[in-house]
Amino acid sequence: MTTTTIYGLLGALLVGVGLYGLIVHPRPLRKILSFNVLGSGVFLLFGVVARRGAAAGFGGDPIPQAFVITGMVVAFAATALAVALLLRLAEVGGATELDEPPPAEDRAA
Amino acid sequence: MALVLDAGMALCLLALALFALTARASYSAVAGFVAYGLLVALAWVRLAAADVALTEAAIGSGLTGALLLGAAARLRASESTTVAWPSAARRAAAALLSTLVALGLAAVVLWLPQPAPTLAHEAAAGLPSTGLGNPVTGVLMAFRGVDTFLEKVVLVLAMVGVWSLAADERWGGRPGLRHEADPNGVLAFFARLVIPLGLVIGLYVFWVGADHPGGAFAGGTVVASMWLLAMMTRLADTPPIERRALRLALVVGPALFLLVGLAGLAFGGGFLAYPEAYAKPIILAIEVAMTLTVAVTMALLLAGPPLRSADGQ
Amino acid sequence: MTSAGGELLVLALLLPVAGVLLAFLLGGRWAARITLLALALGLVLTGLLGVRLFASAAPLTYALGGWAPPLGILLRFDGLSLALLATAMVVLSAIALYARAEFAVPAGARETRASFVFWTLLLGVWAGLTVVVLASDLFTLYVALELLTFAAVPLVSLEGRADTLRAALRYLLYALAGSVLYLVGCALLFGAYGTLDIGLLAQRAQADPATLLACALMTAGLLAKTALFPLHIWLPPAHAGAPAAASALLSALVVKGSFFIVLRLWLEALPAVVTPAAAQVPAALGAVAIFFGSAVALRQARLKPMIAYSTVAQLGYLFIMLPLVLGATALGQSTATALAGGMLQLASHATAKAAMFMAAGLIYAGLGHDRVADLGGVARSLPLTVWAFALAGVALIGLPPSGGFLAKWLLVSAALATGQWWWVLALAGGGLLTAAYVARVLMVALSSAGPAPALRAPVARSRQWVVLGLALLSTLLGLLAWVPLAVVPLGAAGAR
Amino acid sequence: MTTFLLIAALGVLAAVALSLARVFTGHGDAKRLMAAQLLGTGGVTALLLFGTATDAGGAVDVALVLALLAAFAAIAFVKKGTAHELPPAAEPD
Amino acid sequence: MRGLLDLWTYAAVCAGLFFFIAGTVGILRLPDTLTRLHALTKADNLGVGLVVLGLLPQTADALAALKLVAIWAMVLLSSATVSQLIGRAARAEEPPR
Repeated sequence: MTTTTIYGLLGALLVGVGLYGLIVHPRPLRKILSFNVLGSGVFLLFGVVARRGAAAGFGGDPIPQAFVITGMVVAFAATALAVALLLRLAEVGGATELDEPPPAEDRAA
Repeated sequence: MALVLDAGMALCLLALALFALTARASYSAVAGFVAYGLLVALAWVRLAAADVALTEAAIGSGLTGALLLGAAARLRASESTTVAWPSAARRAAAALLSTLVALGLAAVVLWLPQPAPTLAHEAAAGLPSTGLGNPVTGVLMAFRGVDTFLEKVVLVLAMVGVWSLAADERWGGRPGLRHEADPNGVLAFFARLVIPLGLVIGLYVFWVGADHPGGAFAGGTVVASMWLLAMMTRLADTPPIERRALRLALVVGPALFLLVGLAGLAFGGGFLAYPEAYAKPIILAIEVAMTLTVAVTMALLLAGPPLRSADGQ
Repeated sequence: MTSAGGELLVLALLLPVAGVLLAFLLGGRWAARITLLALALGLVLTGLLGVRLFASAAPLTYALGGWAPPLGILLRFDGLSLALLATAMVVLSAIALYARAEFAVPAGARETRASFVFWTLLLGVWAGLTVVVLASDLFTLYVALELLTFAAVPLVSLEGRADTLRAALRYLLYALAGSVLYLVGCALLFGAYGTLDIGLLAQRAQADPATLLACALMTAGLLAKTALFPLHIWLPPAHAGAPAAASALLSALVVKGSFFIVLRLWLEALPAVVTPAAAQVPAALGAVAIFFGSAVALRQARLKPMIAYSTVAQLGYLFIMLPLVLGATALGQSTATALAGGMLQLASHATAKAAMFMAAGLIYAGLGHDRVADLGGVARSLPLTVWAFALAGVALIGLPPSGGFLAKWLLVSAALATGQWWWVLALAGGGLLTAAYVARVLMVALSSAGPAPALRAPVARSRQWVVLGLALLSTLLGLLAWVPLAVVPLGAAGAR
Repeated sequence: MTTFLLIAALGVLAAVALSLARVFTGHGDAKRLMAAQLLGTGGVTALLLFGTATDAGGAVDVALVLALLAAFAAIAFVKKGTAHELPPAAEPD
Repeated sequence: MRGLLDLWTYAAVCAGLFFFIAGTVGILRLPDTLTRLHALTKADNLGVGLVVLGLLPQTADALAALKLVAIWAMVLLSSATVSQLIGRAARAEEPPR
């Protein structure tokens, strides 16, 4: 058992938890939340990969660490866009649940 | 003993993630997620990735937390008490799939090759020619600079996307609702003390990023949160999105990156190749522009689409 | 690492990005002007790239910043890149000409929401696709995927109605899940091989559990973004609810970006890992998509949802290319036929589908609705538009001399040559169903019973000609048979 | 020294986790605010302790940013992203 | 000298830890929000403060020491503000008995 093992297992489990929430939770806000949990699990896996590659006097391989920083910024932008969409939907249409069949057939009437 | 700490933190993180997933009220779930983000930042320190820890502390627990808290509060009223969960069969299928993925990942991570492949030696060899001391900054600004450049373009598109959700007649106006706050109240007092301190910290984080953990992302995000604090306490208002200076601030980071790259192409060194003698000043100049762009973009992504006309009504 | 002419790759990358930044900065009427100017330059640049590629008969490469992989990133331009980039440039240009009137800033206004958003995001889609064709690093390709996602999602909800907002949100969540799954795969591959460069991975990758899991997760993520059955449910409402020009962009090009990354991953990064047998899975899903999508398209009451379901079906054809290429490699045959067939199908569908969505948009603009049952006699009101629709339909069905015909011909030959006759059934059966839903529309539109419907608003002739031109191109694509066969093998899979 | 600091970090985290469990099961804004505040300070303290113990580079900088952003998150809790300040009653002076 | 400084660290960190634990016990055992708030602020102000004081001798240079003090200042400031707000929220939620 080492630090990387523990966080590697944690990352894998968080991916599972996040994926389940993203698929199953009926509320969009909670799906967004699950996406963030899923994302942080993936980032931790990158962190474990980086940590295992510690060499040349660096505490970790800097390339995967840079991947994570890029990914975090993108994940924040994605969260912001999703939240903005959700709030606008709540403002315009009331119901925010996504799983009812889309009424695409009749809207042009 | 360190391992006990790691295991304890991992358990707390898992518990918080499950709480964020299962809590009945969205607002509580988000509160759990803020706590989660804070602990993840600690985990990054344990993984010897201080640059990532700084970014996570600033983005993960700070900005994402504030964003989701705001959303949860606004949706609280419209959130129906009961929601239709998928059928038990679908839930079971999803659970099976998620479990398989998690177990597969866990197994694979445990059996990754030993010794682990790494680019740390290559990065260490390339770092001197960039004049930088922090390898992560070297990767972000030099070795894989194009990723960073394109990711800034992603932020520009995200900004367009958030603004696209405005009502037509509000286009060009100020993002977000006007905050109410007593200029003499305790919050404003707090903000007046903290904002200057925070700005200094943000600039410090950016500045040390050349040689120590830090950099444009974390520094810019800290500055963004201070600007947001000023907005929330009504010491500042969001600028109208039609303002040219604002648009310039939102693109100056990638634009400078592009211009420097083109100059390199024109003068023989090649795209994004910095002449060794000037590498550090050039990279720092790009990083200054980048910090500004990150700060303004992050804050305005959180502020949302324009809801008021340019004169603030 | 940098080849002669590599600078062109940098210019091709920077052009759309500079367009995004400038259009965002200046906004207003400048957004459209910048887009059109950049597209003109881009067409020239694509031509130059093609000429250089033919002249060198080997991929063009450029090591960014002088840093070679694994530390740095290599831009690489081969025959597959040219096929997608050329298609994208033509379709983007046609869409821009079509959309010029619809997304103009009206007199008296300085800037409008729809205009600003549409033009910057069109440039964003272009930027994303350019990175997709140029990048030879899996993480750079991840950034390219995000460029496409962030450009595409707001286009869906451009009109701001509740149903389009819901479609956009669902699309975003699917796309994000897809990106994250792709990213997990990147983490595993980097952990196993210490690089994400496609060329180096091709040398190092072995069929061990980590690589297989990575490949499975990445493929699943990309399939969600490409809307392959059964991960397609986000596509019809999203593509049907957007304005016609945006629908064309989404259906013709955006989904092709993630498909292209599947090709890079399967055929170039991990050829030692994936087998022809594994490729039967996505191809089988593709075959189901062909029948399912076409059958549902046949039952749609409205034109745009019908075209959107047709996209679900047509995307299925693309995946049949995977087992054919891998099968040819396994048998030691040339992969050129299958590759050319697949890429031609991609180009053919892109042009035909863009033309069809834009034709539907003109019909909607003229009649104020797009209910198939009420289209009676519209051919007399909008003859050019209905012609364009019919020609695009010919290409989708795969009748000669269309690109669709040649594409299916090549795919059928490849299927027979590799002994995978069962894919011929899917290819042929899909054509029949496509013919059914195209004919259903045309029969109503061409009917001579009753008076020709009055137009609610005049439809500009220039816009109709643009659509007709694009439809004509897709119909005549089959006459250019030598182009895909010559272009695609240049530096493509196997030639590394 | 190292072990001692690590135990101390563990102690702080355990204490915070215990009170978090209590706070999260309750209702009301006051409790959530307490949770946010407690976690912020506890997290920062634990980070300082184990950062010093393991000599992790940059740990103090992370703690600095965390302390700043924890304050920011606490204000976000109060404002809840809405335009209104909590409680709705006017500020006492 | 070193030994004395280490002794100071042990003592101060232990004291800080004591206040954290006391704060937790307070939050777990005390009856209402305002009294729990009392316990919480002890953890904030004294707990963090003592740990910071204890760690000061272990820092490498003056800048690091300055940062430690800045952290404490920040925690004090936000704790003072937030406990004000908590108090007000509590008053709105549970009227004084």
